Amino acid sequence: MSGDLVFYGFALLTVLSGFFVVASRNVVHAAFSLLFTLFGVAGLYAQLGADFLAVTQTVVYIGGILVLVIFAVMMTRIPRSDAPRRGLDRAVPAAILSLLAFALIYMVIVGTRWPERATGAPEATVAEIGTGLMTTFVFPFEYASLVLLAAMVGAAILIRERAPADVADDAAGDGEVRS
Amino acid sequence: MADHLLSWMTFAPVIGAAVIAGLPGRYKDLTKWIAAAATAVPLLLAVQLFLQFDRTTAGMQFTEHYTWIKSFNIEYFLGVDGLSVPMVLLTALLSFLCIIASWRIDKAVKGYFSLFLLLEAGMMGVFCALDFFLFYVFWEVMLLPMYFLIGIWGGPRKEYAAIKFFLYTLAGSVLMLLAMIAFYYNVKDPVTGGHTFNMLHMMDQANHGGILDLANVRFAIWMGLFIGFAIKVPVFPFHTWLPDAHVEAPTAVSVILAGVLLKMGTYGLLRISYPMLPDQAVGFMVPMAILGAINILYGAFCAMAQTDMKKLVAYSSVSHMGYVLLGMSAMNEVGINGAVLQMFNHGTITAMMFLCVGVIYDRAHHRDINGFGGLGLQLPVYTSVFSFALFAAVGLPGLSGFVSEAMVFIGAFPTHRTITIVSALGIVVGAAYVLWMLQRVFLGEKNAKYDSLPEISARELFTLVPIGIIVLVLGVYPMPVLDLMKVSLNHLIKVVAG
Amino acid sequence: MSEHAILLTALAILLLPLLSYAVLFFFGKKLPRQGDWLGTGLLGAAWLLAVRIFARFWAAGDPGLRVEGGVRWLDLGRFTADAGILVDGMTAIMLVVVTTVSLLVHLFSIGYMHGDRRYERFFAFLGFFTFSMLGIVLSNSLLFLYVFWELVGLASYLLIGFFFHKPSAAAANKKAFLTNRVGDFGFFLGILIFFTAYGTFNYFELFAAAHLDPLSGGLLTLAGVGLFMGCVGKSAQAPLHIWLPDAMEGPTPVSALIHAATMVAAGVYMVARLLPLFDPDALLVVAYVGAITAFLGATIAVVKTDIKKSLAYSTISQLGYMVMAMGVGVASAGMFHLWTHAFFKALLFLGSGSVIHAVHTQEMPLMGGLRRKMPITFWTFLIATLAISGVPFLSGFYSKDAILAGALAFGMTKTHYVPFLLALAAAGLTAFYMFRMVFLTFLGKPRDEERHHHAHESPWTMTVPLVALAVLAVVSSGWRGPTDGWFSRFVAPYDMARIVEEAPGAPHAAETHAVPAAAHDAHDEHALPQEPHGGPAHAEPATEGTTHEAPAHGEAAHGEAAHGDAHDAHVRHQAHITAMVLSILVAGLGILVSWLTYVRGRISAPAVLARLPRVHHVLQNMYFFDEFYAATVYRFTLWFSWLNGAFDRLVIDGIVNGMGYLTRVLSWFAGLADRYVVDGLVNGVGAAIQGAGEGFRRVQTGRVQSYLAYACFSVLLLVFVFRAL
Amino acid sequence: MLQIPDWSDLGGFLPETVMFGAFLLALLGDLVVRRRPVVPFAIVLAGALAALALSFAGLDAPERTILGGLVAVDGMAAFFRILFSLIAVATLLISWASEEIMGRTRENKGEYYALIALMTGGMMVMAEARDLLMLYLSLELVSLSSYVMAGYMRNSLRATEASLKYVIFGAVSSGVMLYGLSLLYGLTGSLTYLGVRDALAAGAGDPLSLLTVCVLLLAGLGYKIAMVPFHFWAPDVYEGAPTPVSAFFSVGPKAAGFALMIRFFYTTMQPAVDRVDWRLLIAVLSVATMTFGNLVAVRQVNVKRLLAYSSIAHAGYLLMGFLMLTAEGLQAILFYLLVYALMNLGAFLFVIALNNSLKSEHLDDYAGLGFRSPWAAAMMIVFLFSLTGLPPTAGFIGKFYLFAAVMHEGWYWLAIVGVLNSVVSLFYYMKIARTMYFTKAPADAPAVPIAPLHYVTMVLLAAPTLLLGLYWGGLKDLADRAVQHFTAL
Amino acid sequence: MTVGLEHYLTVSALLFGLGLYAVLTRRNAVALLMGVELILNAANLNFVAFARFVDGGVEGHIVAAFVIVLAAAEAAVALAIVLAMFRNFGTVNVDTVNRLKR
Repeated sequence: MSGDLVFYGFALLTVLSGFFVVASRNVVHAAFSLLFTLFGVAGLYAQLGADFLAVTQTVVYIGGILVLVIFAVMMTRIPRSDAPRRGLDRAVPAAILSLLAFALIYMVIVGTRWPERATGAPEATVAEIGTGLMTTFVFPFEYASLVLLAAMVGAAILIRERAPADVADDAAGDGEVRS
Repeated sequence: MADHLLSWMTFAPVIGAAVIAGLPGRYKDLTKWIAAAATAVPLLLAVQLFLQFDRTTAGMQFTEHYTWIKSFNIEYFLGVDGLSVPMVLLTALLSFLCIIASWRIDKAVKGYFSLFLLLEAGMMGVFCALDFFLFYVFWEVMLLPMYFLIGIWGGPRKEYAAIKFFLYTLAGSVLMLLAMIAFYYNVKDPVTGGHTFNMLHMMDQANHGGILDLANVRFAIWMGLFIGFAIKVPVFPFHTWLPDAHVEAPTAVSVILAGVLLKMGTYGLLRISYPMLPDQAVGFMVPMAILGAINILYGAFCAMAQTDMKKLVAYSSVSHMGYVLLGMSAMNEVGINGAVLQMFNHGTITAMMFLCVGVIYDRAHHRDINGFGGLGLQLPVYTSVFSFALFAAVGLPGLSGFVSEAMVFIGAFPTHRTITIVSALGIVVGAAYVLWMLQRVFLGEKNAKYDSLPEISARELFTLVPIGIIVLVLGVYPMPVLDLMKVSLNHLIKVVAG
Repeated sequence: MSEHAILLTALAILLLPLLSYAVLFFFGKKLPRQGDWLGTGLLGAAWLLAVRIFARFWAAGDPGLRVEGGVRWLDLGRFTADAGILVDGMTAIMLVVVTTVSLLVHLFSIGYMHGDRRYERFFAFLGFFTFSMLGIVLSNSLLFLYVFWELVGLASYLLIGFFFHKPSAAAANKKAFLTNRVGDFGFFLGILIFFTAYGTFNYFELFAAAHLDPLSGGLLTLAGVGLFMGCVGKSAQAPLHIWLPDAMEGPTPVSALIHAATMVAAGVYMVARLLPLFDPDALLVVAYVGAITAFLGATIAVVKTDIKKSLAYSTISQLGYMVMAMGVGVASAGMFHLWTHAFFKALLFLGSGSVIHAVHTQEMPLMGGLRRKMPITFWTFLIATLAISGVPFLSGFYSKDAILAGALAFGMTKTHYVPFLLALAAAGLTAFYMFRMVFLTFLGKPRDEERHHHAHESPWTMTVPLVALAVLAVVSSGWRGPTDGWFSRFVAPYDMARIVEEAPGAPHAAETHAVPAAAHDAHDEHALPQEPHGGPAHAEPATEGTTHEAPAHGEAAHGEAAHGDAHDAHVRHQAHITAMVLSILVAGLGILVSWLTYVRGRISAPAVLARLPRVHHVLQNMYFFDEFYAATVYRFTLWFSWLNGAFDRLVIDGIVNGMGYLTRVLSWFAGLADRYVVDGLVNGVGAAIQGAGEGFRRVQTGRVQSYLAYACFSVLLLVFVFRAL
Repeated sequence: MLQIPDWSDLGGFLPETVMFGAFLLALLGDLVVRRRPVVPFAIVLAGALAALALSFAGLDAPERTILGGLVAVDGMAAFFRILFSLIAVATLLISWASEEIMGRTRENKGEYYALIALMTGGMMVMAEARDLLMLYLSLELVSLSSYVMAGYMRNSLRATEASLKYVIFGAVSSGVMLYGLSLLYGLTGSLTYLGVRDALAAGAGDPLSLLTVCVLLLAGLGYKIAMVPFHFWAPDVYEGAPTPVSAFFSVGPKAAGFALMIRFFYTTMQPAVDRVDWRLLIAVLSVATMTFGNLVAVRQVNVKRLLAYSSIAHAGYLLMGFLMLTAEGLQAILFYLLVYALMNLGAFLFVIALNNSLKSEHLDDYAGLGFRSPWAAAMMIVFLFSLTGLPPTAGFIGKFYLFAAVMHEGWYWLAIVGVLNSVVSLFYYMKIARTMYFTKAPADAPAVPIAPLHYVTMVLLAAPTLLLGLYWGGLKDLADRAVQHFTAL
Repeated sequence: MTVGLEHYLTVSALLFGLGLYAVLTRRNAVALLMGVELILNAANLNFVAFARFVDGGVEGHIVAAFVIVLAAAEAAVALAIVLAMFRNFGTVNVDTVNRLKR
C-alpha cells in the first residue's frame, strides 16, 4: 500500500504545515509554512490523478501567490506584526468555533453516502482539461481573463504611486466628512 | 362635471395643490385664495350631491368604475351611499372652513395649503372608494399631509405628537392591509371568477370562500380590521395618540383631525367590517358596547382632569366617539342611524369647539383653563358662540348632539341594558367637565390681564356660524341628514343583524 | 274654538316667547329701550291667548277633554318619533300659571333690572325660559318633555348665572345644571325603559299600553323611580335640593319666575302628567321623598337670615308638599297647590325683590320697619304670607288642606303616617318662619338706619305685579278645594277606560267628547289607576316587561279596587275634616310663636337656639348636604377624573410609550449586538470556558474578525437548531 | 452532452458583451486621453444605454442556454439586464456630479467608470449563471470589482477601512461558499444546475449534508445581499465607501445576489425541500434580517449608515417573497427590486448631493433642509415614504405584492412580522423627515446648492417612484412577462 | 483501510477548520489572507477528490483550476488593499482598523 503511505505523508505534511501557518507568530514563517501546505495539497492532487492540477498548483500558487504574499509581507516591513499574545480570549472561542465547524463537516463526510461511481483515476487529464477549456468552458475561460484584468486594474487603482502634482492637494485630509 | 362628480370632488383639491406648489412662494394671498377656491369646488359639488342624491335606494350612486391595474383586478371604483354621503358633506364643509380658519398662517404658506388640499383629497377618497385597494391607498395618503401639518405648524411638542400619530395609524393600517389581502384571495368575483378588491363583492357572503370559511380566521381578520379602525376612532386603549395630536396640531388641523379623521374609523367599521364579516360583527356586539361605554365615561373623566382647553376638547372627542360605538353595537335601526348621525354631529360640534379654542389661543397665546376667567364680559359674542358649541357637546336638546345621543341610547338600551345605563352616566359627567370649564374660563371675575383682548373677528365668525346653523337646524329637525342615510343604514343593519 | 284653533293658539303661545328671545338676543341692543316692551308685549299676547284657552276649557268643563296634534319628527322606517302638542285641562292651568307669572315678572323686571348692562339679554333669556317652560307644558310625548326639560335647565343656568362675574353666581349655575343632570339621568332611563317596552313616547299611547299590558313589577318601579328622579332634580327634592338655595344668586325676578313659580313646579307637573306610569311602590317613594323634603325645607327656612334663601327653602318645602300629594294619591290637590303656590310664592319673591331693591341687602337682620316706607310691598307680602301659612279663605289654605287630608287618608289606609306627620309639622313651621320673615322685615324698628333711610317704595312697574299677584293669591282658589271647586273642571284623575278607548287602536275622530257627568264623581279619587292596586299586585320577577301574562290576576286587582271604593271615600271624608282642623291649629300656633318671639320678645330666639346647639348647627348648615356631597360625590368625581387622567397619561400612554421604549431598548441591544455582542459573544464563550467574570474585562476588539466569528457562530447555531428540529 | 459555444450565442448575450466592451474601451480611452474622465464616462454611459435598449428584446423569450450551457438567457435575465442597465445609468449620473468621485484631488476617475461597466456586466452574468462554476466566477468578478470600488478614495481612512473589511469578509464568505459548492458537487456529481437538480430529485444527499450545504452556500449568497448574519460588513462598507459607490452597492450587487439566488434555489434546491426545509431556514433569516436592520437603524444618526441598515431590512422583505417558490413571489421580488433601486438610489443621491456642499452625513446637519432646499427635500420625502412603503408611492405597491404573495402561500406569521417591521421602519425614516422639516436650522447654516445634474437625476428617480405608485400596471406586466417562462417553476 | 474519498475529505475538512481558525484569530491582515487560501485549498481538494471518486471526469479539475486563478486575482486585490491600509494606517493589524462602528 505504498500509495496509501504516500497519501498519509502528503496529508500529514499538509495538515502540519497548515497548523504552522495558523500557529506561527511570525508571518514570514507562516508564509513559508503555507508553501509546504500548498505543496502537500499538490501532492494530494497528484495522488488523485490530477496531474495537471498538481503542476498548476505548484507553479501558480507556489510561484505566484506565495511570491505575492511574501512580497507583500516584505513591503509592509513588519514581519512580526502579531504582537505578543495577550491571552486565549480570542483563540479559545475561535478554536471552539473552528472545531465545531470541522466536526460538522466531518459528520457530513462520514454520515453521507457519497455516490461513488467512478472506478479509477483518469489517465491523463491535460488533454481533457484542455479540450474542456476550449469547448464547454471557453466562456469561463474568457470570463476569468476579465476577472484577472479587473484585479489588475483594481490593484493599480489602489496602490499605484500618485502623480506628484496631486500630492500637495492631498495634505488637508481626504474625503473625511462628519459622520 | 356631473358624471364624474366624485372624482372631481376628490381631485379638485389635488389640482389646487399642484397649482399652489407651482406658484412662487411670495404670492401668499393668492395661494390662500387658490386654496379656498380648490376647497370651494368640492363644497359646491357636495351641495349638488346633497340635492341629487336619491334617498330611496340603498345602492351605490354616482358610481365611477374603471379598471386600474388589470393584472391584479384593482379598480378605480368610486360611489356613495347613505353612509358615505354625510361624511362627504362633512369633509367638504369642514375643509373649506378650515382653509378660511387658516388664513392667518404665515409660515411656509405654500406648503401648508398644498398639504391641506392633499389631505382633503385623501379624506374624500376614503369616503368615496369602493375598491378596497383604492380605499387603502386613500387611507394612507392622508397620513403624509397630516404628519407634516402637525409636525411643521404644530405646537411645542409637535414632533412627538406627529410621529406618535403616524406610528399609531400606520400600525393600525398595516393590519388592515393584511386583512385586505386575505379578503382578496378568498373572495371571488361572481362574474369573472377571479380574485377581486371590489368591496361590493366582498360584502356578498356568497362570494366568500377559502380561508374565509373558517371561523377563527374570520375572527382574526375581524380583529385585524377592528384594531386598525379602532386606532383611528380612537377606541380605548388605543386613544393616546389623540390628545397629543390634537393639542399640538394647528387649529384647522385639529378640526380636520377630530371632525373627519376620527370618523374614518367608525366609517371603516360600517363600510368594511360590518357588511363583510356580519357574523363577527354580531359576535363582537357586547365587547364593542363595553368599549363604547368605556370610551364615553373614560373620555369624560379624563376630560375633566385636563387644564388645557384643547386637551379637554380632545378627550371629549374620545367620549363622544364612544356614543358612536355604542350605537353601532346596538345592531338595530335606531342605534346605527344614531351612530352615523352622531358621527356627523360630532364632526360639526367638535369642529366648532376647536375653532373656538383656536380663536382664544390666537389672542392669549395659551390655553390654560385656569389662566382665564370672566371672559364673558370681555368677549360676549365669542362667549356666546363657544357656549353654543359647548352646550351642543353636552347634548343639549335643540342642538344636534342631543338627537344622535338620544338615538344611540334608545337604540342601545334594548340590546345592552346595563351597559347603556352605565353609559348614560356620561351625560352627567359630560356636562360636568364642560360647565366647569365654562365657569373657569368665561364666568367669574374678569382677569385684568385680558382687558384688551379683541373680540372675535368677522372671518372667524364666518367659519363658525355655518356650522352653528347646521348644529341648530339638525337639532331641531334632523331628518335632512337622516333621510340621506336611513335607507342605506337600514339595509346594512338588515344584512348584518338579520 | 275648534280643536284646530286650540292647537294653533297653543302653538302661538309657545312660539311668541321664542320670537321674543330671538329678536332680543340678536337685535335687542339696537331696539329702543333695548326691547323690553317687545318682550313684555309678546308675553302679554301669549297671556291673552292662554287665557282664551283657559276660558275654552272652563266652558267645556271636562277634565278628560284633550286636543292633540303633531308632526312626524323622526322617521327611520320602523322607528318613528313625533313632535306634538297636547292641550287639556291641566295644560290650560299650567299655561295660565306660566304666562301670568312670566308676564308679571317681565313687568317687574323693567323696574328691577333697569340700568343693567345686559338688560336686553335678560329679557331675551326670560323669553327663552318661558318658551321652554311652555314647551314642557305643551308636549305630548316623553321625548319632547325631556327636550324642553333640558332647555328650561339651560334657561335656568343662563339666568342664575346672569351676574356671572360674581364667582358665587358662576358656581351656582353650574351646580344647578349638574344637579339637574343627575336627576335627568334617571329621567332619561325611565323614558328609555318605557320606550323600549311600548315603542312610543306619546303620553296617552303609553298610558293605554301600560294599562293594558303593565311592565312586570321591578322594572315598572324602576322606571317610575327613574322618571321621579327627574322630578327630584328639577323640583329640588331631597336629596337633590341643594341647587335651589344657591340658585338665588340669580336676579330676584328670575327667582320668582323660575325658582318659585314655574320651573321648579315642572317636576310636579311631570309626575302628575305621567301618574299612570307610576306603580304603588314608586308612588310610595314619591310620597316619602316629598314629605321629607317638605319638613327639611321648612326647618332650614326657620334659621335662615337671608330673605331669599329663606324663601328658597320655603319653596323646597312647598314643592315637597306637592310631590307628596302625588305620592299619597291626591294628584289634583298637588296640582292645585302648584297653581296657588305659583302666585303667592311669586309674590313673595317679587316682594322680597322689591325690598332688596330698596335696601340693597338680603339679610333680614339688617332690615326692619319697612312697613311705612313700602306699604304696597308690605301689604301684598303679608297677604302672600297668610296664604302660604294656610290661613283660611286665602288660596293656600284650600290647596294645602287638600294635601294634608290626602296624606292623612293615605296614612289611614296604608298605615304610612310618617308623611302626614312630617307635612303637618312643616305646616306649623311654615307659618312660623313666614311670619318671622314679615316681622323681621317690615315691623319693629329699623336695625340699619342708613339703609332704612334710603329705602323707598318701588316704581309702578314693580308694584303693579305685586298687587296683581296679591289679588290672585286671594282669589285663585275660588274658595273651594281642588276636587269640589272650579279646579275640577280642569284637573281630575285620568279616566283610563276613555284613554284606552282613544288609544291608536281606536278611531281618533271624536275629540270633543260629551262626557257624561256621572262618569266623574267629584269626590272620587279612586280612578287614579294605580292607587287601588294592592302591594303585591306586581310580584312577578322583572323580565322583559312585555311578557306580562296574568290577566286573571289583573282582573282580581280591579275587583278588589272596586270593593275598596266605598270604604276609601269614607276614610277620605273623615280625614278631610281632621286634617283641616289640625292644619288650622298648627298654623295658628306657628303664627303665635312667631309673634311671641319676634314682636313681643317673649321668647328669645337666640336663647332657644343656644339651648339646642346641635340642632341649630345642623339647621344652620342645611343638614350638611353640601358638605356631604363635597366630601363624597364631588371629591370622588374629581379624584376619579384625576385618576383617569393620570391613568391615561401614565399607564395607557405609558404602555404604548413603553412599547416604543422597548423598541428602542431592543434596537439598542441590537446595536450592542452590532458593536459588542459580537465581541462579547466571543469573549463570553471564552469566559464561560475560563471561568465566570473573566471575559468581559479584557475586551479585545478585532472588528472584522468579530463579525466573522459572529457569522460563524450563527451559522453553526442555525445548523444545530435546524438539525434538532 | 458537450455543448460547444458558438459565435451566434453572442447574439443572445449582447448587453453583457456591450458592457464588457465598454469596460475595455473605457480603459483604453482613459489610457489614450489622460485626465479627461469624460471620455470613459461617455463610453460607459453610452454602453449602459445601449445595453438597456438591447435588453428589452429578450423579455418574452423562453429559456435558452448558451455559451456551453453555462449561461441561461430568458425573460428573467432580460429583466435583470434592464434593472442593472438602469442602475448603471443612474450610478453614472450620480457619480459624475459627486465631489467624492470627481473631486479635484481624485485619481483614476476613468478606471472608476470602467469598473462600473465591468460590474454591470458581471451582475448581468450573475443573473444568468446556471452552473456552479459560473456561479462562483460571476460572484467573484463582481466582488473583486466591489472591493476596489469601495477603496476608490484610496487616501481616505474610512474608504480604506471599508475596502479592507469588505475584502476580508468577502473572501472568507466566498471561500466558505466554495466549500459548500464542492460538497454539493460531491453529493450530486454535477456542476450544472439541471444536473444537480436531477440528482437531488433522485434522492441524493441526506438532511444533514444538504442542510450544511445550504448554510454554507447562504454564507456566500447572504453576504452578497447583506442577509443577517452575513450582513456585518454592510454598514461599515456603506459608510466608508464613497457614497455613490454605497448607493450602487446597496442596489446593484444586492439585486444580482437575489438574481443568483433565485435561479440557483428555484432550479436546483427545490427538490431538496423535503429533506431540508430551507424555506423555513430562510424565513427565519428573513425575519432576523428585517428586524435587525430596522431595529438598529432606529438608533443611527449618520444618514448613510442609517440607509445601510435600512437596505439590510429591505433584503429581509425581499427574502420573504423569495421563499414563496411561486410565480407571484417572484414577480413581487422583481417588482420590488426595481422599485427599491429607484427609491434607494434616490435616497442615497440626496445624501450625495448634500455631501457635496454640506460635507456632512450627520442627521443633525440636515436640520431645516425642508426649507433650505425645498424641492430636493420634497423628493427625499417621496423616497423615504416609498422606502417605508406608504401609498401613493411605488414602495407601497412593491411591499403590497410581497405581502400578497406571502399571504397567498399562507405564511401569515411572516406577513405579520413583515408589516410590523414596516411600522418600525417608519420611525427612522421619519426621523430624517423630522429633522429636515421640524427642526430649525441654525442661523449660520450654509446654503445647500445642489448640482444641476443631481437635480435632474433626482427628478428622474423621484418621478417614477411616485408615478409607479399611481399606475404600475406596466411595470407589473414587465415583471409578469419576465417570469412567465421561468422554467424552474 | 484503503485510502478513499473520506480520507481526502477529512484532510480537506481539517484544512478548512485551520483556515477558519486563522481567519478568526490572525491580526495580521496578510496572515489572515493566508487563512483564506487554506479554505480555498480545502475546497479545491474536495473538488478534485470528488472528481476522482464521484464524477469520474475532469470537471472538478477545471473548477479547481479556475479557483486557483481566481485565488490569485483575489490575492492581488486583497494585498493591494492591505498595502493601501499600510500606507494610510501605518499598520497591517486589522484590530486597529475600527473607526467605523456603532
